Amino acid sequence: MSSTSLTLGRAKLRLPRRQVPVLATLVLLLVMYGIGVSQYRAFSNAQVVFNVFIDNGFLLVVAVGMTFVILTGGIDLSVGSVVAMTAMVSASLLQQGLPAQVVLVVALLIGPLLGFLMGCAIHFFEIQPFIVTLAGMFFARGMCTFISGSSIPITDGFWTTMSQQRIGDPQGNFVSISVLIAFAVVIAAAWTLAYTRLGRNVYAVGGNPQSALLMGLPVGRTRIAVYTISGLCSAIGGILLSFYTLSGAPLIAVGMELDVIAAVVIGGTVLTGGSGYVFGTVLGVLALGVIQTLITFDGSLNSWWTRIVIGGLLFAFILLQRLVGIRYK
Amino acid sequence: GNSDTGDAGNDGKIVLGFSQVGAESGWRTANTTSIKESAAAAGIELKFDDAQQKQENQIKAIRNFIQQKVDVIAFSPVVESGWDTVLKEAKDADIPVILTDRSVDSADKSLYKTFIGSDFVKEGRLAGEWLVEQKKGASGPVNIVELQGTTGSAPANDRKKGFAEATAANPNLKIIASQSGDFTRAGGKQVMEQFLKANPKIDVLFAHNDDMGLGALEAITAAGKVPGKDITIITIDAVKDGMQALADGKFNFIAECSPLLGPQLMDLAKKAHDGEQVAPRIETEETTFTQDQAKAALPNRKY
Amino acid sequence: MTDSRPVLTMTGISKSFPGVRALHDVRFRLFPGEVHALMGENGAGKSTLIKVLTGVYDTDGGTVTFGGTEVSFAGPMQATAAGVSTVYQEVNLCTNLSVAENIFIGREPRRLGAVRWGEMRRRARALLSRLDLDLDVSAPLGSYSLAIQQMVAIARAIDVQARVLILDEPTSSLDADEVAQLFRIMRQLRDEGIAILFVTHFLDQVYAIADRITVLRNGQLVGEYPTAELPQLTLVEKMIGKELDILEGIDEQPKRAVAALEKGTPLVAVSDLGRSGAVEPFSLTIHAGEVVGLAGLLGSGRTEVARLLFGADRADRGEIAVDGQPTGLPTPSRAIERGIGFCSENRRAEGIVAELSVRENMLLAMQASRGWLRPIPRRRQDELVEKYITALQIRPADPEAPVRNLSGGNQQKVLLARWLITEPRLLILDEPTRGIDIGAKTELQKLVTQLSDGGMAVLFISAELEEVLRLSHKVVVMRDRRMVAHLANDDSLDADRVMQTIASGSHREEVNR
Amino acid sequence: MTDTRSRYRAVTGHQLFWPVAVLVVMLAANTIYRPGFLSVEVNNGHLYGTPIDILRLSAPLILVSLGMTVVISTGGIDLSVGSMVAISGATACLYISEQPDQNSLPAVLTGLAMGLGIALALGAWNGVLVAVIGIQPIIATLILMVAGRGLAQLITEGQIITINSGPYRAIGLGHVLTLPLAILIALAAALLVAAFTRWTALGMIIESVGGNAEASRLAGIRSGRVVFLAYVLSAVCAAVAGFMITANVSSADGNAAGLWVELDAILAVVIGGTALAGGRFHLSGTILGALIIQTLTTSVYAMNISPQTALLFKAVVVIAVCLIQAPAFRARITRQRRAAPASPPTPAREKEEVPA
Ligand SMILES: Nc1ncnc2c1ncn2[C@@H]1O[C@H](COP(=O)(O)OP(=O)(O)OP(=O)(O)O)[C@@H](O)[C@H]1O
Ligand SMILES: Nc1ncnc2c1ncn2[C@@H]1O[C@H](COP(=O)(O)OP(=O)(O)OP(=O)(O)O)[C@@H](O)[C@H]1O
Ligand SMILES: [Mg+2]
Ligand SMILES: [Mg+2]
Repeated sequence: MSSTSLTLGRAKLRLPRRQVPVLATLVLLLVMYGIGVSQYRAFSNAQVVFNVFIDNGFLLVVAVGMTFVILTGGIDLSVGSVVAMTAMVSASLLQQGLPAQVVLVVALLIGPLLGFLMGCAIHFFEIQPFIVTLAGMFFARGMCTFISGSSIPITDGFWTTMSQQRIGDPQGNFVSISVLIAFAVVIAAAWTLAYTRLGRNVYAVGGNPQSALLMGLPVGRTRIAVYTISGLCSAIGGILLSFYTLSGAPLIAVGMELDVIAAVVIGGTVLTGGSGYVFGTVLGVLALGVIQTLITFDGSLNSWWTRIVIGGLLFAFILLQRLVGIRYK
Repeated sequence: GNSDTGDAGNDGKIVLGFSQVGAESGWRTANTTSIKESAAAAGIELKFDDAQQKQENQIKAIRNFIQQKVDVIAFSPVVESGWDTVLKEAKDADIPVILTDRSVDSADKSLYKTFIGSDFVKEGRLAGEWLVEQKKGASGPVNIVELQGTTGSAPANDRKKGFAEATAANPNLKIIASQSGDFTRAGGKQVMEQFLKANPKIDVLFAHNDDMGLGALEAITAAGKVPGKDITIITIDAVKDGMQALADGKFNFIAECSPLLGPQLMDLAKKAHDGEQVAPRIETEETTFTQDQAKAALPNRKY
Repeated sequence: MTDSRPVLTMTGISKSFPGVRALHDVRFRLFPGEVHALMGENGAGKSTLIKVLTGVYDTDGGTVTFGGTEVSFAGPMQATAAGVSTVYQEVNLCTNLSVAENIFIGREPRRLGAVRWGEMRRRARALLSRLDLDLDVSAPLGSYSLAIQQMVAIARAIDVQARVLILDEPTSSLDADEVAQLFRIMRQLRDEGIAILFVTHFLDQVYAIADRITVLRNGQLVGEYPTAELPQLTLVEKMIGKELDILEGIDEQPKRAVAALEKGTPLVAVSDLGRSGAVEPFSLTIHAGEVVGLAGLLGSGRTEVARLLFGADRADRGEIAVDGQPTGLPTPSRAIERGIGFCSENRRAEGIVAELSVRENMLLAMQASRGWLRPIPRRRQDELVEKYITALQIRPADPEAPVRNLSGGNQQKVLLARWLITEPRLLILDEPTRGIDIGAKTELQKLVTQLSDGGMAVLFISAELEEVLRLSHKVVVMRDRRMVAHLANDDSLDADRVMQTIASGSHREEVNR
Repeated sequence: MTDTRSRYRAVTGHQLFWPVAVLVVMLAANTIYRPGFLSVEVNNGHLYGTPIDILRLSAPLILVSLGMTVVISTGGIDLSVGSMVAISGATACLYISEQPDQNSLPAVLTGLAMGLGIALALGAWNGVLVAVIGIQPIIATLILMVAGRGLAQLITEGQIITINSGPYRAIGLGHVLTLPLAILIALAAALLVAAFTRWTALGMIIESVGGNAEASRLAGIRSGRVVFLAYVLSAVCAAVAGFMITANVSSADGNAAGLWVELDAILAVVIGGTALAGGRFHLSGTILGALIIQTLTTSVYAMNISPQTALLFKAVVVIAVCLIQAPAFRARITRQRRAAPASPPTPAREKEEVPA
C-alpha cells in the first residue's frame, strides 16, 4: 500500500511535537532564571536553586499526585487540606508522645484512605470529582481545626533531624532530606506512569473513559487508584511540610490546591486529561518557585504589587509557552 | 552603619529584610506603612516581602534574605510554631533576627534577638477586665456574644483566651454564643444578624477586631436596637473607623493594638546590627480607649 | 458450523431504555467456526444486543450461556477475560495513546511489572502487517484517519486469544482492499474454530462471508437462516418488513450525464489549494447541480480535500472562487455563509453534540448561520425537524430525545438533516452512507440525485466505489494525497478503470481542470 | 396505582426535585432546632427574619453563580470572579467616597458605571485569553484571580474604604415592596440571563460549544465569540455582586470581599445540575444551589455550631447533598431495598453511558 508509507513519513515529523510544550517550559524557565541572575546580586548562588527545591519539595510531591488525577480528567481540591490535616495529625500524635514510626504510619494512611473514599464516591455514585473533593477539602480542613484551634509544635527527635539535617557540599550549599524524598516520589511516579499498566490506564481513562471501558480496561479501579495516589502524595507532602515547619497549624496550606493545579497545568498537562508528564509538573513547580524567588529578591514590592507582579509573570510565562507551542504546531 | 558585614548594602547602609504577613486588614497595611516610612527616615535599606498570609512563603522569604546576606532579618510570624529550622540557618549565617507583632514558640531563645509587639492575650484580658469592672454591680446574668477572628489564627485564639480568663472573675458574665466572623465586616454582620435572632437578650458584644464590630453595628441597628446602649460593644485594634464609632457612642470600649512599631523596629535593627545588647521582649506602647478618650484622641489618629 | 453445540446462546433477551424498547425476547445462537451476520435496519437493536452480551448494558430479562455455563458479564473487562473479543460500533479507542498501545493496552507485554515498550511496538508492527498496514506504531492514534483507526481496532480484537469475536460494523469506513484483507483474516480465524459475530449493512459482504444470518426488526427476532437459503431480496424484506424492490431500484440507476452541467461559471472553483503535510495543491471546479465523486484508497487524502474546501483545516496556499468571485481562504462559518455544507465522516467527534436533542442537533448549522440573536421560531423548528425525521425515517421519531441515545445509523441521518436544512448550494458529504441501512441508503442516494437535479452541487466521498460511480457526474481520483485524475462519468467509466487509474496514478483523460 | 407511581416518578425525576428537597430538609432541621427560624415579621415597613437574611445574603452568590453557570456550560471555568467582586466594589466605593455629596444619585451611578466598566474590561481580558489565545480557562482566569486581588488592594491602598451613601447602600440593604432589593436584583439578573439565553439561540449555542467544541465549529458556530461573551457576562455578574457585597457593609475591603466566592459559585453550579465538563446548563438549579449554600452558612450561625467544628459540619452536609443528588446513589439505595426480599441473582445496575 503506497499511501501508508507516506503516513509514516508524516507521523515521524510529528513525533517531537509532543515534547514541545515541555521543552518550551524548560526554556522559559531557564530564561526566567537568567533574568534573575542578571538583575539581582546573589541570585546566581547555587543555594538559591537548592532553596527553590527545599522550599517547594512538599508542593512538588503533592503536584505529582495531582498530575495523576488530572491525567484521568479529574481534579482533586482536597490536597491542601489533606496536607494540613496530615501535619496536624502528626503533630498532635507526637505531642501525645507516640513514637515517630507509629505516627508516620498513621499519618501516611489517613490521606490515601480519604482519597480512596473520594475515588469510590466518584466512581460508584458518579458524582463529579469537583464536588466530592470539595467536600473532602472541607472535611480535612474541618479535622484540622477540630484537632486543635492553634498550632502544635513538634519537638520529636526524628522530625527535628529530618528537618535540620543538611546534605551538602563543602561550599556550604545544601539540600534537605525532604528534597531527596520529593525526588524519589517524582521518579517513582514517572516510572509508574510510563511503565506500569496502572500508568497507561491513567492515560487511557483520561483520553476517553467510555472507550477505555469498552476496551475492557479497569476504569473504576484506575479512577479510585488515582485519588488514592493523590491522597498518598498529599500525605507525604503533609509529612514533608511538617518536617519543613516542625509544627502542625490548622490554617497552613490554605489555597495550596490552586498552586498545585496551576503547577500541573503550567507543566503542560491538559485539564481535560489524557496528556501530560510528571517532568512537566516538576517544571511547573519550579516556575512558580522561581517567580516567587524573583519577587523576594526584588524586595521593593508592597503587598498588592506582589500579587499583581505574580499574576503578570504567570501571564507572561503562559503566553510565551502558548506562543511557542503554536509556532511548532 | 558598617560596611564590613553588609554585603548586599552597597553604600554602607544597613539592609533590613522584612517579611510581612500580608495585607489582610487596614491594621496590617498601617503596620507596613509605618515600617516603610521609618526605614526611609532611619536610612535603612528595606527589603520588603509579602507572604500573603502563608507561613511557607515567609520561610521562603527568610531563606532568600539569607542568600542575599541582608544585615538584619525581621518578620511578623503568621503562626507561632515552626520556625526553628530556618532561624537556625539565619543564625548560622550570623544574621540577627527580630520578631515583630507576634512571638514564636522556639525553645531555643538564642535563635532570635528580640521580639517587639503587642500581646494578644493581654488585649483580650484588658477588654475583659474593663467589662468586669463595668458589670461589677450587675445582679442578673450578663449575656455576652463573641465574634471571633479567623478560626485557628493566633490573634483569635489569644484574644479569646485573654477575654475568657478575665471574665471568669465574675460568674454572672456568660458567653452565650461565639462564632467566627473572619475578622471582616461582612462576616461580623452576618453572624451578628443570626445572634440577634437566636438570642432575645444580648447585653454585650465582644468582637476580636474593630471591623467585625463595625459590621455587627449594622446588624444591631437593623434589628432595631441601639448599639452602645442596648448592647455594650467591646472591640480590639482601634483603627480609625473603630475610634470614630467609639467617639460616636456606638462602641463602648476598645483595647488598642498598635501597628505603629516602625520606629522602634528600626532602632532595634540598628542596635542588633551593631551587636548591642537588647531586651528579649519589648512591648509596643499600647493603651485602651473609652468613649471620652476616643473623642480626645481621634483628631490625631494616623490610621 | 460443524459443531452442533453453540458456543454462545442468548435467550429471551429484553432491554428497554426510557421510552424505547430496544430488544424484546430476542434469541441468538453462535456456533464455533462460523461467521454469523446480525442484520437489521438502523435502530433494530443490533448494537444493543452486543452490548447486553458483553455486559455494557444490563438486561431486563433473558439468559446468556457461554461455553455451556450461564454467564452475566459485569462489563467488557470480564467479557474479554472470558474470551469474548469485541469491536464496538464507532471506533472506541483512545486517540491520545499511540497505535501500539491502543492495540495492547490492558495486556501489554511486561517484565517484572514494567511495560516492555520495544516488544510492544514490535508485536504491534507484526500484527498490523497481518492486516497489510505499515504504520508508525508510536504515533498517536488520533493522527490517523478514521478508517485506519478502525483497522487498529480490528487488530486489537483479533490479537486476543478469543473464542468469540464480535465485529459491529467494522467495514463501514473501509475500502474494498481492506475489506478483503479483513475477510481473509476472518476466514482464517473461523477455520481455527473461532465464532464470529459480524454486523454490517453491506449485503454483498454478508453473502461473501457469512454462514448464517440472524435478522432483527424493531428489537424483535425475525429469524435465523443459513445464508445459502436466504436470497438477498428475501433478506431485505425480512429486515424492513415489507416487500420492496429496493435492490432493483439501486442497480438500475442510469449513468448521469455530465456535459450539460459544465457550462457557465462554476459554482466553486478551486485553484492550487493545499496544505503542506496534508494534501498536495489541487484544482477543482464544481458546477451547480453537479455531483463530484472523490475516489481513492484509504488514507489517500479525500477527507483532507473536503476539509480544506470547507475550511475545517486551514489551507496554506491556493484560492477559492465562488460564483467566479475570489473569496478568501474559508473558515467553516465563512464557508457556510457561501452556501457550503460539510458532513464529516467522524460523526462522534466532529458531528453530533451528544447531550443535545435531535431537534437541536438538526438545527445547529442553520442557527449558527443566522447568528444567535435570531432564533428560529419554534413553529418553523418543529416543521423542519418533523419534515426530516419523516423524510429520513429517523427512529425514534422523537425530536426531544438526546441524540446520544440514537443508534449509530440514526445519528448519521440526524447529521445529514442538519445540513439539508441549511439548503446549501454545495454539500460535501464525507462517507454519508457510513453505517446506515440499505433502505436508508437507497433513500439517501435518491435524495442526492434529487438535490442535484434541483441545482445543488454535491461533493461525494464514499469508500464504496460503486456508490460513487452511480451518483457522480464526474469522478476525481486521489492517490497519495494528490489529485491524480478528473474522469467524466460516461458509459466508458467503470470501477475497474477507476481502480486502474488509482493504481497507475496516471493523469490521462483529465476533464476541465 | 400506576398513575400515582408515574406521577411520583415525574416529580422525583425532575431535575430540580432533589435540590429543593435538600433545601427543605435543611430549613426543617433549623426549625426543629429553633422553632422561630422561619418566622418573618414586619419591622420598619419591611420584612425581617432569618429567611429574609438568607435571601438577601444569597443574592451576590446567585449573581456570581449565574455567570459561572454560563462559563462552565461552555466548558470553561472562571476563578477570577472573587477578585472581580473585590475590584468592582472597590472602584465604585473609591469613587463615591471621593465625592463631596455621597448621597447624590449621579455620583453613585457614575461609581457603578466605573465598577462595571472595569469588570467589563477584565472580563474581556479573560475572554481573550481563553477564546483567542487559547489558554486553558482554569489557568487563564487564575492569572486574574491572583493579580486581581492585588488590583483591588491597589485601588483601596490596602485600607477599608468606608462610604456613607444612601443610594449605594440600597443596593445591598434596600427594600422594595417589603422585600430586600438585593434578591430582586439577583432574580432580575437571573431572568435576564434566562431570557438572553433561552429566548435567543445563545443558550443552545453555548451548550453546543460546551458539549462538543469541534462539532460546533464545523457546524459554523464561531465559538470564540460565544466563549468570550460568557466570560464578559461572568465578570459583569461578579461586578454587580461586588456592589451588593460592599453595599451590605457600606465599605470596600479589597482583601476580604468575595474571598473564595469562586468555590462557592462553582459548588452552586454543580449542585444545580450543570456538569463541570460543559454542555447543558440549568439556571434555576444554580439559584437553588446558591440558596442551599447560604442556608448552610446561616445554619452554622443559627445553630451556633462551634467554629472549630463548623467546617466538619459543612463537609458532612455537602457530602450528603451530593449523595442524595446522585442518581447512581439513589438507584443503589432503592434497588437494595427492593432487592432484599426478592433477591435476584444479579441486581440490575445502571452503567456508564456509552454512545451507540
Ligand atoms: N443508551 C440508550 N438510551 C436510550 N435509547 C437507546 C440507547 N442506546 C440505544 N438506544 C435505542 O435502542 C434502539 C436500538 O439501537 P441500536 O444501537 O442497538 O441499533 P442498531 O441496530 O445497532 O442500529 P445501527 O445499524 O444504526 O447501528 C434504538 O432505537 C436506539 O435509539
Ligand atoms: N485529523 C487529522 N489529523 C492529522 N492527520 C490526519 C487527520 N485525519 C487524517 N489524517 C491523516 O491524513 C491521511 C489522509 O486521510 P484522509 O482522511 O484524508 O483519507 P481519506 O482518503 O479520506 O481516507 P479514509 O477517510 O478512507 O481513511 C490519513 O491517513 C491520516 O494519516
Ligand atoms: Mg449499531
Ligand atoms: Mg475519509
